Amino acid sequence: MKKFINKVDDILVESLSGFSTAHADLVSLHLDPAYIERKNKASNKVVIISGGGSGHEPLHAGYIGYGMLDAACPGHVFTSPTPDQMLAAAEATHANQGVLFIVKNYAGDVMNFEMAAEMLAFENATVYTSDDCAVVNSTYTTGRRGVAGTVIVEKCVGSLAETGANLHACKALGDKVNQRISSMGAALTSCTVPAAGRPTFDISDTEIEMGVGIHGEPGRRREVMREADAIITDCVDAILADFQVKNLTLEKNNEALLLINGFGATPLMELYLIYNIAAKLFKQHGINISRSLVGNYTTALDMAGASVTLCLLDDEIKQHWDSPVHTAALRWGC
Amino acid sequence: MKKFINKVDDILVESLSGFSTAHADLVSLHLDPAYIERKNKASNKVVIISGGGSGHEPLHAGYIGYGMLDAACPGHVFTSPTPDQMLAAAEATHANQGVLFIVKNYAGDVMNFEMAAEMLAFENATVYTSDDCAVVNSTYTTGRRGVAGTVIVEKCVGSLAETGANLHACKALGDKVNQRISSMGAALTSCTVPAAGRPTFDISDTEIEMGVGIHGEPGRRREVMREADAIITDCVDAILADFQVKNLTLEKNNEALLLINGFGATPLMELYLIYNIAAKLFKQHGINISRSLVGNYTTALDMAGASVTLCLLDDEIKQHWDSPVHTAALRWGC
Amino acid sequence: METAFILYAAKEIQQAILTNENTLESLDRAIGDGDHYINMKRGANAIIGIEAELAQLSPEAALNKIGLKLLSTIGGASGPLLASFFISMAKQLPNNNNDHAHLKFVHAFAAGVQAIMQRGKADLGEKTMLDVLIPVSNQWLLLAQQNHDVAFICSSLITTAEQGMLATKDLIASKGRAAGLGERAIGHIDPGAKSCQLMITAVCNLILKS
Amino acid sequence: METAFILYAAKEIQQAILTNENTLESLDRAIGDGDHYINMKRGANAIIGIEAELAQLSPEAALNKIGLKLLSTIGGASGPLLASFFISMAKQLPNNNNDHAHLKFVHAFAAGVQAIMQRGKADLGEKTMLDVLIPVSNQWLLLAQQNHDVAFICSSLITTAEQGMLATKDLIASKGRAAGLGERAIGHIDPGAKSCQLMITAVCNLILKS
Ligand SMILES: Nc1ncnc2c1ncn2[C@@H]1O[C@H](COP(=O)(O)OP(=O)(O)O)[C@@H](O)[C@H]1O
Ligand SMILES: Nc1ncnc2c1ncn2[C@@H]1O[C@H](COP(=O)(O)OP(=O)(O)O)[C@@H](O)[C@H]1O
Ligand SMILES: [Mg+2]
Ligand SMILES: [Mg+2]
Ligand SMILES: [Mg+2]
Ligand SMILES: [Mg+2]
Repeated sequence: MKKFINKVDDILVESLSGFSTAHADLVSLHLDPAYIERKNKASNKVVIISGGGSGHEPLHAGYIGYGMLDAACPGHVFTSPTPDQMLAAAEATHANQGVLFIVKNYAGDVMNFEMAAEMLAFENATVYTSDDCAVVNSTYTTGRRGVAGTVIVEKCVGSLAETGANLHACKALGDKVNQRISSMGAALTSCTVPAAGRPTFDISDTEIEMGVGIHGEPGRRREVMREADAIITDCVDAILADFQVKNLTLEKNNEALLLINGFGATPLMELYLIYNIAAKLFKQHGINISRSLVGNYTTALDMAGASVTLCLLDDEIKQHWDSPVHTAALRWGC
Repeated sequence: MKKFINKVDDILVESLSGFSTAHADLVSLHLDPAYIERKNKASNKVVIISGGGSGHEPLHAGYIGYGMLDAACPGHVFTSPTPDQMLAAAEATHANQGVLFIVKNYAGDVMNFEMAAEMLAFENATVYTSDDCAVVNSTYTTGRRGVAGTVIVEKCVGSLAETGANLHACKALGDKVNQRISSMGAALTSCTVPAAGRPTFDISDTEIEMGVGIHGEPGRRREVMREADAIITDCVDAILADFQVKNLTLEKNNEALLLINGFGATPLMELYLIYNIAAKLFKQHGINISRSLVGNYTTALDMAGASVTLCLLDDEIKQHWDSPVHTAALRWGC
Repeated sequence: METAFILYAAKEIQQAILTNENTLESLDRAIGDGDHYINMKRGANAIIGIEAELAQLSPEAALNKIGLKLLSTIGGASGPLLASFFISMAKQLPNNNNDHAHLKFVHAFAAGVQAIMQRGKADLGEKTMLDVLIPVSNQWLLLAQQNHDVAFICSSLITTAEQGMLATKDLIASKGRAAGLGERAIGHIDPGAKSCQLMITAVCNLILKS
Repeated sequence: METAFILYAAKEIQQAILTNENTLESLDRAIGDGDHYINMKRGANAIIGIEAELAQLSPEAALNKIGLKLLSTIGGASGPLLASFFISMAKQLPNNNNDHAHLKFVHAFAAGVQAIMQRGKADLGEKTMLDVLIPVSNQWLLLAQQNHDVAFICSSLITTAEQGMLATKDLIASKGRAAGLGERAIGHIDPGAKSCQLMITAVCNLILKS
């Protein structure tokens, strides 16, 4: 394992320190318990807090700022944060309108945020993101995983909160947006958790993992490496099938947002090539890709791979996607 | 080699198509010869054109837009573009005030842009970027290489051109900014050029290449892998020494821009950890880091590694760095 | 049960975790995200780190403190589950005053397991730590009610824990990270079941030795 | 020199490049960026691709067209250099009408090499393609002026090219991408020198065969 690190135990604090110094205009860092807090926040709004295991940067701290998150709670690498972090973040940022947690749907994250929510003294609600259609919902599963679509949920809910909307409305929008997103990804290589020091999974030079999770969890199946057209066609088909299962009919001229997300080690050149394929395929299905995002937005450390995310838009979602946002990793309109 | 590609020969066109579709509001793509052109450009301004081998995305096409470039000419992967591309781009974008080429100082880029400049019918000038201090200027070298600092030059010159400044002024600012930048990088792994199909260089699990170029060219020396503190200290020392050689005294309270650039496969988490180290070291030398940029801005395909870039600011440079910019990869203020 | 015993047990548990790094890590790499060993180690070390403080407390206060410490230290899925276990155990311990000491402890253990079931919304057969904890809890209550001696109970629970742990191998997971795997989870022991078996065995052996 | 000969030569050059993929790629991987083979292949294939068109042209028009095609096809450092070579050669060819055909061609070649020197601001001993081209150009002029027969000249130039190519091995580079390497470039043959040697050898062998 070769990484730019000093001691494995210090990675998180050193990286967070770098982040908060580089973006001192936007955020400030607190330790013991660790959370990153937005600067210049409104005094009267629903506070939006997210968090999760580290290693998915820029998720979540990179999305703190005007129009998106008010705080983020970073856990150890790929390990959900602990409730004391959420409590401290909520108490520090609370602005008289309650707290909305945005939580990726993993047992660990769910339970830690749940315990925080139970202990929290003021009004709160939670949106669980579960856009990963690699995990088929069945009698066997507690539920799908939250992956890159989380960024879209955070953007839209953050935008609504900025307008002064109440907790109930923010929660409702978050649930709605989440419901309208499907994602499917593929890994070409494993990631290496620094504390483990070796790749999370073994994969040969001729294999890919279809439907991999953003922690390197195994996905739908191990496959022989194929050309990009074939891999991305499978991702798009999985997403289209998922929309059917969800009873969300993708009708002609439906507008959609297409997000191509890199897992950390895949060059932008390949991500745009993937975008080219996915956009064409969706268009062939009559879907009007009117918003796009291509880049490393929800990563898995140093994993090579990418995911395709489609979000079915409506006027409300479009408005909140387009509205000004000023964070370290997403910025427009201001 | 596992990459998201179809046929090796089609990568460039497919990726550029994806890029121009995803950013159709900002750019349009032309093929044979290939160049990407800005939409909504002023009718009367110095046109800023850059270009170079592909594989460094988002450089250069990602910097086309208001406040930065008017066109970019993408060569094959790691191969400079050909003069016909520059001529076509210049003719398409020319806006009555001449053309400024921004060219990274490599023999191939220099000669191809030079031939284009000689053939061009209207007024033009060229800024060569040469911020890489890994290559020590000596009797042996034709000159230093242009690396991540190129982004800073493009941003500042693009900003000035937007104000209606003339060609001479734009060229002068570009030269000045370039002179005030030094960069130094290290590679942990090689990159793999798709057409070659195998890593450009061999490097063991315990080695790094200090001063590597953004094409995987060998750097100053092959070294044993060390902790991040030690590697980054060497980078910072090389930059400080370079400023001395350039007779640019870094005085107390000098403001500077610190750019930590990832080569493509290094996670953001590590880049911020590097930022943390570099910022502390520069501060110890009395330098006031007042502007920061951390991310993959000048990549080398799928190489793991990063570079440290310091740009000594003055009021003029600061103003042009801060001014609004709206491109695919860099956006603020609008 | 005395606080001193809790501290001895904590040390044994720490040892059991640390000496099984490879096993725990491999299991979570196979059907999870590879961090279960790191999580458990972080938790165990944190408890040993507050040993002196714990030593001053009553058994129930110590157990509660352990729960809270684990809650703010481990994270992941195992953190809130193990924390709930100790916090509920601490809450239960002062009750059942009619029972003799051993039975009180059995009931407290059962309350802890109940808390895990509630927090994780899981039951037997879902390929989790509960596949060790539920059988052990049931078996312990049974043997204690039958007034078996402690040595017999400990040996028996070691076997129960091992059987529960091994049984997870053939299961499809319906809770936790492995739930996404479907059939692919078959053939792998659940990491949380393994760590629970290790901890139970460590404590039972401690009792057997003393 | 007839256009038909230029086309034969182009075919031989293409073969020489394609059969030396490993050599050219390895050399540029060692002290450059690994694309020299790809660049040369792209150039050679492009010329063969316009064969029919070239066949209609006069020798100088064909050489000029080859130069322009290489200019818009190869890119990198070798593109403008080789393009300059052919464009200048084409420009020179109609001159020196007093010379016999062979000498005219020698002068045209020399003009091509001069153009490379100007474009690349380089000279002998800088570890570039010029370490093959300059000695070959000089030697050729000398032998032609001494009226040696074509077979002798070709054999001799093959040797000169090989020596020039091998000589780059011990040099430090002061031009091109390898210039950043300092001492580390020593021990490696320059890729551009190698491809020029291959091309010269291919053309000389073609003449020797016919
Ligand atoms: N809902 C649940 N109920 C009971 N145990 C669970 C549940 N979810 C996960 N677990 C246990 O947690 C273990 C994983 O713990 P750990 O690796 O530390 O956390 P994470 O899965 O968040 O990485 C699993 O092996 C399983 O035994
Ligand atoms: N200034 C120069 N003058 C002459 N030849 C040069 C010069 N710079 C580079 N070369 C030649 O070009 C070769 C490299 O070509 P190539 O790999 O195709 O381009 P690039 O270096 O741009 O990748 C070198 O091996 C060298 O022979
Ligand atoms: Mg985990
Ligand atoms: Mg090249
Ligand atoms: Mg785990
Ligand atoms: Mg090359």
